[in-house]
Amino acid sequence: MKMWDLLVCDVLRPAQDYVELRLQAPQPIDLTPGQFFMLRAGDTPDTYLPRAFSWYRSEDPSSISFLFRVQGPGTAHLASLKAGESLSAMGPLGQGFPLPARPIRAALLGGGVGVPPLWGLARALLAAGSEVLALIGARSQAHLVGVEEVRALGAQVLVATDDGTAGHRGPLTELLVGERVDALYACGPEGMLRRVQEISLAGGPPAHLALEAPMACGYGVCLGCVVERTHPDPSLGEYGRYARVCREGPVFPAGEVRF
Amino acid sequence: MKMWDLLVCDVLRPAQDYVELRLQAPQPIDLTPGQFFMLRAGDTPDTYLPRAFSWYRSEDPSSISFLFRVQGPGTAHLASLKAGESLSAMGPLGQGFPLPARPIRAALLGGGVGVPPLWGLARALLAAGSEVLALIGARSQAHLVGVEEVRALGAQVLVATDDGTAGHRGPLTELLVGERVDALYACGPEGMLRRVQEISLAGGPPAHLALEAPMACGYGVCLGCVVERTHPDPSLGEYGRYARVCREGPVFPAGEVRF
Amino acid sequence: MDLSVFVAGLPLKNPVLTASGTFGYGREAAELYDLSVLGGVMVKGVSREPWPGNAPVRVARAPGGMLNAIGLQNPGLEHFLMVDLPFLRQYDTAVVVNVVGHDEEGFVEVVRGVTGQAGVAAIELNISCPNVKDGLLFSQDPASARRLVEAARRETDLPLIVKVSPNVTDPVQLGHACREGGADALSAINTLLGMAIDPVRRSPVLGNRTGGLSGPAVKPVGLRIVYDLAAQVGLPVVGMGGIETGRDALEYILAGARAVAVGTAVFRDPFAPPRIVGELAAELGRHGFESAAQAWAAANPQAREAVS
Amino acid sequence: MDLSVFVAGLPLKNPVLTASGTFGYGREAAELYDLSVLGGVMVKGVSREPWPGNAPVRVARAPGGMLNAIGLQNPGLEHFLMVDLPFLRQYDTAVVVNVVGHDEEGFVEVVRGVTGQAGVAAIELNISCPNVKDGLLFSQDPASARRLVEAARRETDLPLIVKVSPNVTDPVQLGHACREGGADALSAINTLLGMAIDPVRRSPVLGNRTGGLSGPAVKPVGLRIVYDLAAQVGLPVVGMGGIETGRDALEYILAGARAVAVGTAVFRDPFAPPRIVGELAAELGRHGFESAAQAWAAANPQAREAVS
Ligand SMILES: Cc1cc2nc3c(=O)[nH]c(=O)nc-3n(C[C@H](O)[C@H](O)[C@H](O)COP(=O)(O)OP(=O)(O)OC[C@H]3O[C@@H](n4cnc5c(N)ncnc54)[C@H](O)[C@@H]3O)c2cc1C
Ligand SMILES: Cc1cc2nc3c(=O)[nH]c(=O)nc-3n(C[C@H](O)[C@H](O)[C@H](O)COP(=O)(O)OP(=O)(O)OC[C@H]3O[C@@H](n4cnc5c(N)ncnc54)[C@H](O)[C@@H]3O)c2cc1C
Ligand SMILES: Cc1cc2nc3c(=O)[nH]c(=O)nc-3n(C[C@H](O)[C@H](O)[C@H](O)COP(=O)(O)O)c2cc1C
Ligand SMILES: Cc1cc2nc3c(=O)[nH]c(=O)nc-3n(C[C@H](O)[C@H](O)[C@H](O)COP(=O)(O)O)c2cc1C
Ligand code: FES
Ligand code: FES
Repeated sequence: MKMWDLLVCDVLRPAQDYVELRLQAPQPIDLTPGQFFMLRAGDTPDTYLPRAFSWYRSEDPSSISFLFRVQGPGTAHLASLKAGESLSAMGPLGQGFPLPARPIRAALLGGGVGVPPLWGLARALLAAGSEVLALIGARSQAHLVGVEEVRALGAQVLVATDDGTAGHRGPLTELLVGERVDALYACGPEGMLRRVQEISLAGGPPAHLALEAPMACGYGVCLGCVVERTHPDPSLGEYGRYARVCREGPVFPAGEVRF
Repeated sequence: MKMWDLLVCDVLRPAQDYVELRLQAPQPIDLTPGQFFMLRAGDTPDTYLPRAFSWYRSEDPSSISFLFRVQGPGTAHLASLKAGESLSAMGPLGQGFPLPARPIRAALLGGGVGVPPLWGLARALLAAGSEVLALIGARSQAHLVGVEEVRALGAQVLVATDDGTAGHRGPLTELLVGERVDALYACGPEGMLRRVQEISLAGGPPAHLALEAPMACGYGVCLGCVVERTHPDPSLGEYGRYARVCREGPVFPAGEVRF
Repeated sequence: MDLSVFVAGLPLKNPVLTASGTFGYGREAAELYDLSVLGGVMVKGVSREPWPGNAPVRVARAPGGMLNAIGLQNPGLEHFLMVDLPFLRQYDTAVVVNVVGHDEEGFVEVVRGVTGQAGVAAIELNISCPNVKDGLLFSQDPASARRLVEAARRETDLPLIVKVSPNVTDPVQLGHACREGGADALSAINTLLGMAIDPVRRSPVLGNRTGGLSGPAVKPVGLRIVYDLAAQVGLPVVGMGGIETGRDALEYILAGARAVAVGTAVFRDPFAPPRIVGELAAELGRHGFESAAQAWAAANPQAREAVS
Repeated sequence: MDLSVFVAGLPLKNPVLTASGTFGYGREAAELYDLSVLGGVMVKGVSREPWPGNAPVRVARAPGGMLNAIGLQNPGLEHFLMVDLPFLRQYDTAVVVNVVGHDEEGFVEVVRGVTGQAGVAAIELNISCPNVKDGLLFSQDPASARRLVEAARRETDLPLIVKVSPNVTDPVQLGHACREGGADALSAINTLLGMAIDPVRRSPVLGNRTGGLSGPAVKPVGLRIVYDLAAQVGLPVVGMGGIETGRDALEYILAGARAVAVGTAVFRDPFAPPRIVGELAAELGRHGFESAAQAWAAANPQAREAVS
């Protein structure tokens, strides 16, 4: 974890309401898939707290990008940045996805704003010889992000949309039916994560979930971002009930958290 | 009084710490010298309230400029504006300088950030056939503003600085010694206004003072900007003790206010 | 979108009023737009005799808002009835007279004086001004608040709104006292007691040393107090504190406010009240409501039941 | 610039501390800079047993700040003494232990437990947390605050700082009670009780419904309370609430604070505390002071005399 002054190189609009900020760092950043950054997202009263974003793409060690949906004042500010401006960022933060000890066949599920961490994860798995099935979901075709980018890494990509305008119509997890995979990795809306958790705990493959939570600091000092643990460390007593998403997470084994 | 969306045409830096914003209005603005505008000076927590500025120059009816010293977050924001950006302004506000019924010889005194209203006043007086002696003061030569601009209108301009780096060394009012004038008009720091008031009330020429006061609204609704009246309207009772600088002022006859 | 609401029997064409002391008696804003677009106007506090207000400096900047120590400068009851009320009567908007006094008698005489006057829609008793010496007297002791409200109640059939203070340990207890005294509604919040320091002068900025904090900075405090009053006291509430947008207004309605008032925002944007009327209609639609009244009713019924 | 100050006999190398609950036990910030640059660290509240804290959602955005309802999650006294205190002992900075409890016995046992432990410089009794059910119990009644402070006083010779609540009608009265109970110093302010509403869910954002407001938005309230406490109670005060810059710190010192604490600002800028140490030195110089202690002494002596 470190403070960075990142330089905006490019602002892309890959899908409806989505923006990808491509940035340059003064030095290489050591990134694990699933980690995130706190970005300074404006100077107005509404953007006092920084905002959390997973890193998306990084073609070389000192370039990094973030992909986000414009939702409110913070993302609107980030979307208004122009090439040549600078952005204050803190990170990388948290525990990313653990990689398997040997090559496997892995299914990666990303829905909506949960797609970004999949790019880095797919790249790492593929580099280590694993096979990657990436399932990408969105409300409709116009909101789909990351499909070409993840496919270009060499992953097999399937798509689902709520309205059927692209790929399967219905929940992303239905694309798992009939697939044989050794591990699940998921990031996205709560409902989708809960479904992946159920599948995994009901005798399915082991799963890792990248959670979101409202955050204030992003680096572990405020205790604002907690999620309930299913197997708290008994030596910690009641203190162990909650884990910090920003520090012990955002990635947790599916069996470790209740949300 | 009206809300305006002004277009920034030019940002000049006429002296140390001073900025002149030259703007274009969508329609002609009816301006009286001594009137002011409330400018939206940023979106940060520190710039919630708009800031008050006298209008400075207006070469044609739909152009207007403001001249200000960079003091804090509001003026820093205004100084950061770039040609092509827009600025929200409310005005013109308040009572400007009353013009004499027939040509006179007038002395105009402007110190520091009090210089802006002199340009419009000098132009109006000269246009009506009056003679104008403009006395302009500043901390030092590097901080002098408006000298050439007011001289170019046809006024006689004398200068005083605190450190003697230009013109007379000492208070601006000392330049009045030996001058025969029919009226005084002053805008500037409290000490200077107080001295002009003394000179006028001690048998000197009638004077008008353009005051400043901390303001919230600028258009008369908050009652934040008041100054004590010397001759309150007795029919108003205690309510008459204070006048609003933004509405009954900012220009007052020297004998009417106690500050 | 049906924006009409009732506050203690008082019909409002929409739930957006202007807050007392930030709108004078309407004359200045009327130069900008037709006041008839407003749900109502809560006028600057009116006292029996004219009051001069505090010595300057009266306003100061604060992060996300401002401080004021105006001290209730106002021309007094007679001037209000002769000059200000006739002006406001020209408009189709509910005029709420904010009443202030140094003591019970001072309050009561203004209540009596405005009752029965054409064009007065309701009374707001301001027992929560932090900027005059005795401004918080009645707020700090529920029993004396109750006595004051009872005295005012005896003089008027107009809807009686009491503006409670946020500068107390327990605003709900104060609200209960006002209800028991006969209040028809509550309004909240008045400003929070605060201070600004001038490092050059090495002393407080305001002439009065302390002042009242208002603007977006206080919105969370306003929402909390409105929520508690609405859920626990059983009187309609006019909510205010930091409302700048239609979304803020909706948040107050969802916290339990029947109507809202816009204060400090008019200093930044003189057109804020009519703008917020339009924005509120859009926000209500976006969140699936068919009317302002429906939003109020839908807000968090469990929470309301839990405490009622 | 001489930045050293004393708070109730406790020497600090500079007047900038970190506020309780916004800095954990220092471990995370220590990854970024050497904690020895700080005047002190006020640690997250420590209770006798481990506490789980409140159910999420625990934080929400607010204009110019934030709301929190953490509910004092902490690992308890034993863990603090075994794990956290030894970590902090590595640094040359004053460790102030913030103490919480559900009742007098709970407070007292932690006070007893930390007294005499190497590396504990002072104790801060947190009787002002708005986010646990009994958090404001002692603040709302000066007599019980006094009894609690007396009980703590009997157990310790360490400088005893009491953190008073801003959510009361009269913080000065509370301050007097703490002084009478034997407090050596006061700290203020804790967070202001507030709420955020989610229009989509039509209900409060926070799991606890209400939360504590902090950040620049509350600075004027903090300055006012620190000014009143410093002028009227006669104890040194550690000031906090919305401090983001050296100028803010100077304003608190000129309001009467001997030292200051930085809270919410570290969420926006993790380097805020060391940055503020540097900025404060520059601001003191710019305003003609030769030391931090001199600024405190010069602040507004008339006002102080007037009330003392
Ligand atoms: C670890 C992590 C990684 C994330 N990665 C991405 C990403 O790669 N791409 C992306 O588009 N988004 C990502 N998000 C979500 C992103 O942080 C939010 O979209 C952003 O904070 C919205 O800010 P805003 O000002 O635009 O909207 P706001 O209007 O402030 O909030 C929009 C929504 O965000 C949620 N929210 C409210 N308060 C908080 C809070 N304190 N913290 C977090 N959320 C809150 C609410 O549901 C709210 O409706 C991530 C969040 C986390 C915690
Ligand atoms: C009628 C009028 C006309 C003016 N015309 C000019 C002009 O033509 N050129 C020019 O340079 N300046 C002018 N000023 C002053 C100008 O408004 C201030 O310089 C400006 O508000 C400073 O804002 P800031 O955010 O940069 O600084 P801040 O840091 O906010 O304030 C700097 C100083 O301004 C003063 N101040 C504090 N609060 C207020 C307040 N509420 N209202 C006003 N002043 C306050 C204080 O002395 C403070 O130290 C005028 C003021 C008035 C009232
Ligand atoms: C300059 C100013 C003057 C005020 N005067 C009064 C008043 O006379 N009577 C009153 O009840 N409230 C008065 N208030 C309080 C407001 O009506 C309102 O309760 C408070 O400002 C919170 O709302 P806001 O944040 O929208 O301004 C005043 C507020 C301000 C800023
Ligand atoms: C997330 C968070 C947690 C806090 N936890 C504590 C605590 O455990 N004990 C305490 O005395 N104060 C606690 N506080 C209050 C702060 O110490 C401080 O008094 C308050 O936030 C005002 O300062 P600020 O505006 O600089 O944050 C907490 C504040 C925040 C924002
Ligand atoms: S966001 Fe502060 S601890 Fe996780
Ligand atoms: S600034 Fe509001 S009345 Fe003058």
